[in-house]
Amino acid sequence: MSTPTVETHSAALDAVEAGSSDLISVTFRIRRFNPEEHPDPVWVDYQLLMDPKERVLDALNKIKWEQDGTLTYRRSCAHGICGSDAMRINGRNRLACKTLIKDVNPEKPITIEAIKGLAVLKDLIVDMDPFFQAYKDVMPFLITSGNEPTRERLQSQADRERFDDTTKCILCAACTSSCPVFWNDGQYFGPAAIVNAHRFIFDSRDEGGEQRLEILNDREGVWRCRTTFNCSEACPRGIEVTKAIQEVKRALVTRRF
Amino acid sequence: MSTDTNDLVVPSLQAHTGKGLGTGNPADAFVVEPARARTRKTPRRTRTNFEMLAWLFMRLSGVVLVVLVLGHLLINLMLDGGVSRVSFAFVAGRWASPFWQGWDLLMLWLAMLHGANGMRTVINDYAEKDATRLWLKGLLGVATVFTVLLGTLVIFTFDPNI
Amino acid sequence: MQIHQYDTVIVGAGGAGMRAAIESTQRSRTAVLTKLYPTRSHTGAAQGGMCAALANVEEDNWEWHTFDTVKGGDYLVDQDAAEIMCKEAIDAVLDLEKMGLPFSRTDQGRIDQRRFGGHSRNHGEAPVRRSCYAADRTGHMILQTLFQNCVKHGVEFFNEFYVLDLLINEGRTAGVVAYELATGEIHVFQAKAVVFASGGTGKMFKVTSNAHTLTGDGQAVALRRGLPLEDMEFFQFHPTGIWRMGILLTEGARGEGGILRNKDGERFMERYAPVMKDLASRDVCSRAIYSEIRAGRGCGPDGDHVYLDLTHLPPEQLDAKLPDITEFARTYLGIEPYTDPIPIQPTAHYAMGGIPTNVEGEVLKNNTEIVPGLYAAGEVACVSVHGANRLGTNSLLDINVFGRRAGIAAAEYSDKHDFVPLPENPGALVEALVEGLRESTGTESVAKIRQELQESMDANVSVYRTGKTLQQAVEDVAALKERFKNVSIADKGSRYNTDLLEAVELGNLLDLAEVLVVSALAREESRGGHYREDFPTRDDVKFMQHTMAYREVAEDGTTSIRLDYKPVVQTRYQPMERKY
Amino acid sequence: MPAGTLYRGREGMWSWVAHRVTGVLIFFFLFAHVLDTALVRVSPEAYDSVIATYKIPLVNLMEYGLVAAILFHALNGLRVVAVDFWAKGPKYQKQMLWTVVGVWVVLMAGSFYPVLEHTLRTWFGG
Ligand SMILES: Cc1cc2nc3c(=O)[nH]c(=O)nc-3n(C[C@H](O)[C@H](O)[C@H](O)COP(=O)(O)OP(=O)(O)OC[C@H]3O[C@@H](n4cnc5c(N)ncnc54)[C@H](O)[C@@H]3O)c2cc1C
Ligand code: HEM
Ligand code: SF4
Ligand code: F3S
Ligand code: FES
Repeated sequence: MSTPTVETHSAALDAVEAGSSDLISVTFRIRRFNPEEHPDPVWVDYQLLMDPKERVLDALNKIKWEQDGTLTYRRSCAHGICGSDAMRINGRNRLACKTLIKDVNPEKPITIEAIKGLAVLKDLIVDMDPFFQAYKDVMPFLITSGNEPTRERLQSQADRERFDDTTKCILCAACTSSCPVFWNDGQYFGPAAIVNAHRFIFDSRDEGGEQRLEILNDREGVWRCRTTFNCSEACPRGIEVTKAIQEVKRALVTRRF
Repeated sequence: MSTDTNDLVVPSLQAHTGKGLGTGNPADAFVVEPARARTRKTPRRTRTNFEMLAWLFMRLSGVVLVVLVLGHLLINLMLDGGVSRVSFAFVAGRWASPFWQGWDLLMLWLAMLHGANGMRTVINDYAEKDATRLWLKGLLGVATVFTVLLGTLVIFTFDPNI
Repeated sequence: MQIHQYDTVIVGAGGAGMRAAIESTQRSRTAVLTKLYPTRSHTGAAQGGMCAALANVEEDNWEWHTFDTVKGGDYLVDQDAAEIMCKEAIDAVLDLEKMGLPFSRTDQGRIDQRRFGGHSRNHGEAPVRRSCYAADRTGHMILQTLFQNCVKHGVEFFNEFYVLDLLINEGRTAGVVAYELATGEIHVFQAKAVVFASGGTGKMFKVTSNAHTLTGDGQAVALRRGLPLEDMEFFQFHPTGIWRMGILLTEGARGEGGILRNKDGERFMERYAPVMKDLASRDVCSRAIYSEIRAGRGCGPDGDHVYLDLTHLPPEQLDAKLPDITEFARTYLGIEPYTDPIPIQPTAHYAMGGIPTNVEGEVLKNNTEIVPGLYAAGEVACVSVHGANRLGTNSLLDINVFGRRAGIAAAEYSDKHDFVPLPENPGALVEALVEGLRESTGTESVAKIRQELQESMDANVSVYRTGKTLQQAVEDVAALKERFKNVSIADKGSRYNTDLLEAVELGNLLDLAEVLVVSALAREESRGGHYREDFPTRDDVKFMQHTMAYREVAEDGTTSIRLDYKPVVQTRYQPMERKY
Repeated sequence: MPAGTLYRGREGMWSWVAHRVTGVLIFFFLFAHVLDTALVRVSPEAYDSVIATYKIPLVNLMEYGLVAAILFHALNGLRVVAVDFWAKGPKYQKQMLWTVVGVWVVLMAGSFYPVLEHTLRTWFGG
């Protein structure tokens, strides 16, 4: 068991351990908005010395802590599991805490702005209420009938696997706010709500599938999706969002799930 | 695109001094576009399968249209001489056969309905106000019905001997 | 200022808060105040699992679980509470499953279980499979499932409301005061019962697995209102945080067969814990790691870390059981855990101490008396089921068992009692706090003070402590508290003023750090997570008791920490030497 | 829309934009095309005179554009159908898109002469 592994180091590990102290100069171009001060948004440039292996969130923190305390954004876990900090980085939705500076071309100014389609309240903070309303509208909880069993409900590994992908959702809204249909029509349920409906529709223990399908059969439901795949590209949890939507559509057509 | 924002940038010193940003900066003209918010009233259940049927129709008609439209293009635009040979006589020759009559009729109906439904989607996506939406869809409906009827009439009542 | 009235108010919407809310909403008019959207709470970061003696895969029972918990806590555990927790663990897991939690399954379709540090069969014979899990996303699934059920029961949330004060009138709970982030408005919530479930305090350390938002607000508020804090010197350092970043790599990784290695590739835990090896309890592993580093067997150019080696595990197993943590290694380190060991170091992880409560979740105001109407549960509280060192998976258990109990108890209390009148000018303290910060023209920066606090804590109050380092920390914290009086903020606005709240949170961290270091300095023994190199053995004669720290305000307004002690509840288990 | 706030979508989004634009384009053309064809009911001369305009090089070029639009819309439409009905569709959407583009290029090259024959002859004789 105790075979030494140190000899098998890859270059990647060596590089990590050597630790890079080569700081590079990066410009962050942030779209700021504070209606208390000015009715319109502006772009503001910030110059920083950063280690390219740091996160974009580290850069925002650095700006807030060292240059401009008024910069406002949401963050909590700093490692991609709480869903607080979805924002548009170089034009694409990402989590700031899951995006390393080296991966977004620090040679040019890195643009940062709020996600699209939800009202911006201040700087990078948007109104999340419509997003959560859509989530609530799909009845995102286990629906069962009959008496509760004394022990756990049984579920085979295959049945558990069936909806594994969509249980990963952290409700960050990166998908919904990347969807062209949602930008144009905030009434559309949006991919995140559909993902969370999928989570239950395909759970073998759940009996509310019919109702949820009926909700998504609505004219603001799954049929509005134009398979543009922005949601799948944006999802920081790697959920195959478009696939989940497709499965819900097919379940509606065949009424089998 | 997010690349060229150079001329829209204010230096960070200027920003958020607490005195506002009335800098004459072109960026000041931006507005933050709020989405039409979901309200408690939503979802308005439609309780019909209309959207699903429309969606299915788009796919089915699309597949059939591939044959019909591409065949049509091939014959009219490409095969021996292409458009140069299209004329009244050419049309007359084709519509003499019920096969081509059927072909064109089916193509007309499918394409118009497919296209009209597609346009309906587009209107739904972009019309901001309910009223505009209604007007545009009304217009679309009238134009579609008119075109389909006119086209049908032409195919059926075509008289090669006028 | 707005005034609201609810029967029950719950502060915090993490696992403990939402578990309480589900119970309380069905019994009383309940409001949940939370500074984050519920699903942003740090319960979602928990990875490894939640232990319960379900015996789904091998023989097990709750008594063994209790023993492990007591032993893991180095006998500082209140054994009555541990018994309750381990007994109710089984229903707690089954309840979650019935609420829809997608646990990983066995071949028979039952909830699967895996090994976890410190959990053993038959009082320490061998590791046992007791941890119920959903891949390495157990906390995420718990948080989501609880939120889903809150949606189902129509729980009323006040999102992004920061509770900054607790109102006690006539010796009874009257409500809380909150600051609304969106508007800067101050809201008073009058309530018959209040449940604190506001989570941990990890942000006083630099290398930590905790979120930016874990700033101990609940503990600080209670302390300021004259309530004691229990056992704050016991802070857990998790052995496997990503080197320098502190991001957690679950103990489940070792439960699946992962191995700790030093620079020679040696499986060094064999020397420190011959039976449990890599699955010894966390304090033991963390100390072992630092011992290796000190002995010059650390890895890397500076020899300041060791490896968590998963390379001998089949990639399919990693993908199925540890998908998230392998992705962390790829994202943040750029290395491939299939083929490379992961550089790790101990990371500040969990506060064993907190607001003292009894097993119903009622908050104690001294060793024996409670504050009527006030409850606490989760990491903010100290029941104490974790004693001097929490076993892995026992916190998710704690939040579910005691969150539920507190929710029921609070709702029943508010059913039987009337509102206590609000004290005069209820928002005054918070207004003064907020306005003071907003108008301050000081020169100190929040970020700078916080950074110095974190650096001092990491250097002086970490896995190894001595009288000297703790004294240093006491002085550092005192100096920083002094400087904090002169702090100023850049954002003077009222809309989403996170700048202001970071300052408030730093104030809380400073107060709690003071309690922590003062309590630690006084505890001249080594027990669980608190290891004094100058007192390397456990001293059951003098210190088999809980620390109770009170904040005293002198006539001239200066404050100090007064320490008192509370006996440990022992039922079945007599203290023994702890070996793994 | 203000600069810098456009979304940098990837293949999926741009193919949808193209699909939508071509769809609308074709719809308007079809509308016009039915109207002009209806002239066969009026008189052969009227019809032939409209058809003559189709033979003007500029219009003929536009026809080539129309073919381009229809071909793209049709091929991509098949891709969309595959994405919707084939379980692996979403996974291979990018590959399918590049296939669509490939086939489209080939067909466009193949139809260059046949469609533009009239114009080419007018311009270059032969
Ligand atoms: C990375 C990581 C992994 C872990 N893994 C495990 C594991 O595998 N097994 C295990 O048993 N335990 C684990 N733990 C420990 C366990 O997850 C936590 O102790 C537990 O989730 C705490 O839950 P909580 O409900 O008390 O607090 P949290 O989930 O932290 O929630 C705190 C809540 O309080 C709110 N709040 C805070 N302050 C205020 C305020 N001033 N006003 C209003 N609201 C406020 C927040 O908004 C939040 O909703 C882990 C911890 C970490 C950090
Ligand atoms: C030639 C074969 C064709 C195929 C395979 C095809 C296929 C499709 C499909 C599958 C869609 C649905 C796209 C979606 O829901 O995201 C669609 C949309 C559309 N089609 Fe077609 N189509 C064809 C021909 C036509 C024709 C002839 C017209 C015009 C009359 C047309 C106009 C439209 C329009 C306007 C849309 C809506 C675009 C949108 O919503 O983005 N299509 N087509
Ligand atoms: S599906 Fe992905 S992108 Fe969408 S909310 Fe969930 S985690 Fe975020
Ligand atoms: S981005 Fe939107 S259109 Fe469909 S594939 Fe995703 S929901
Ligand atoms: S801060 Fe939690 S997801 Fe980024």
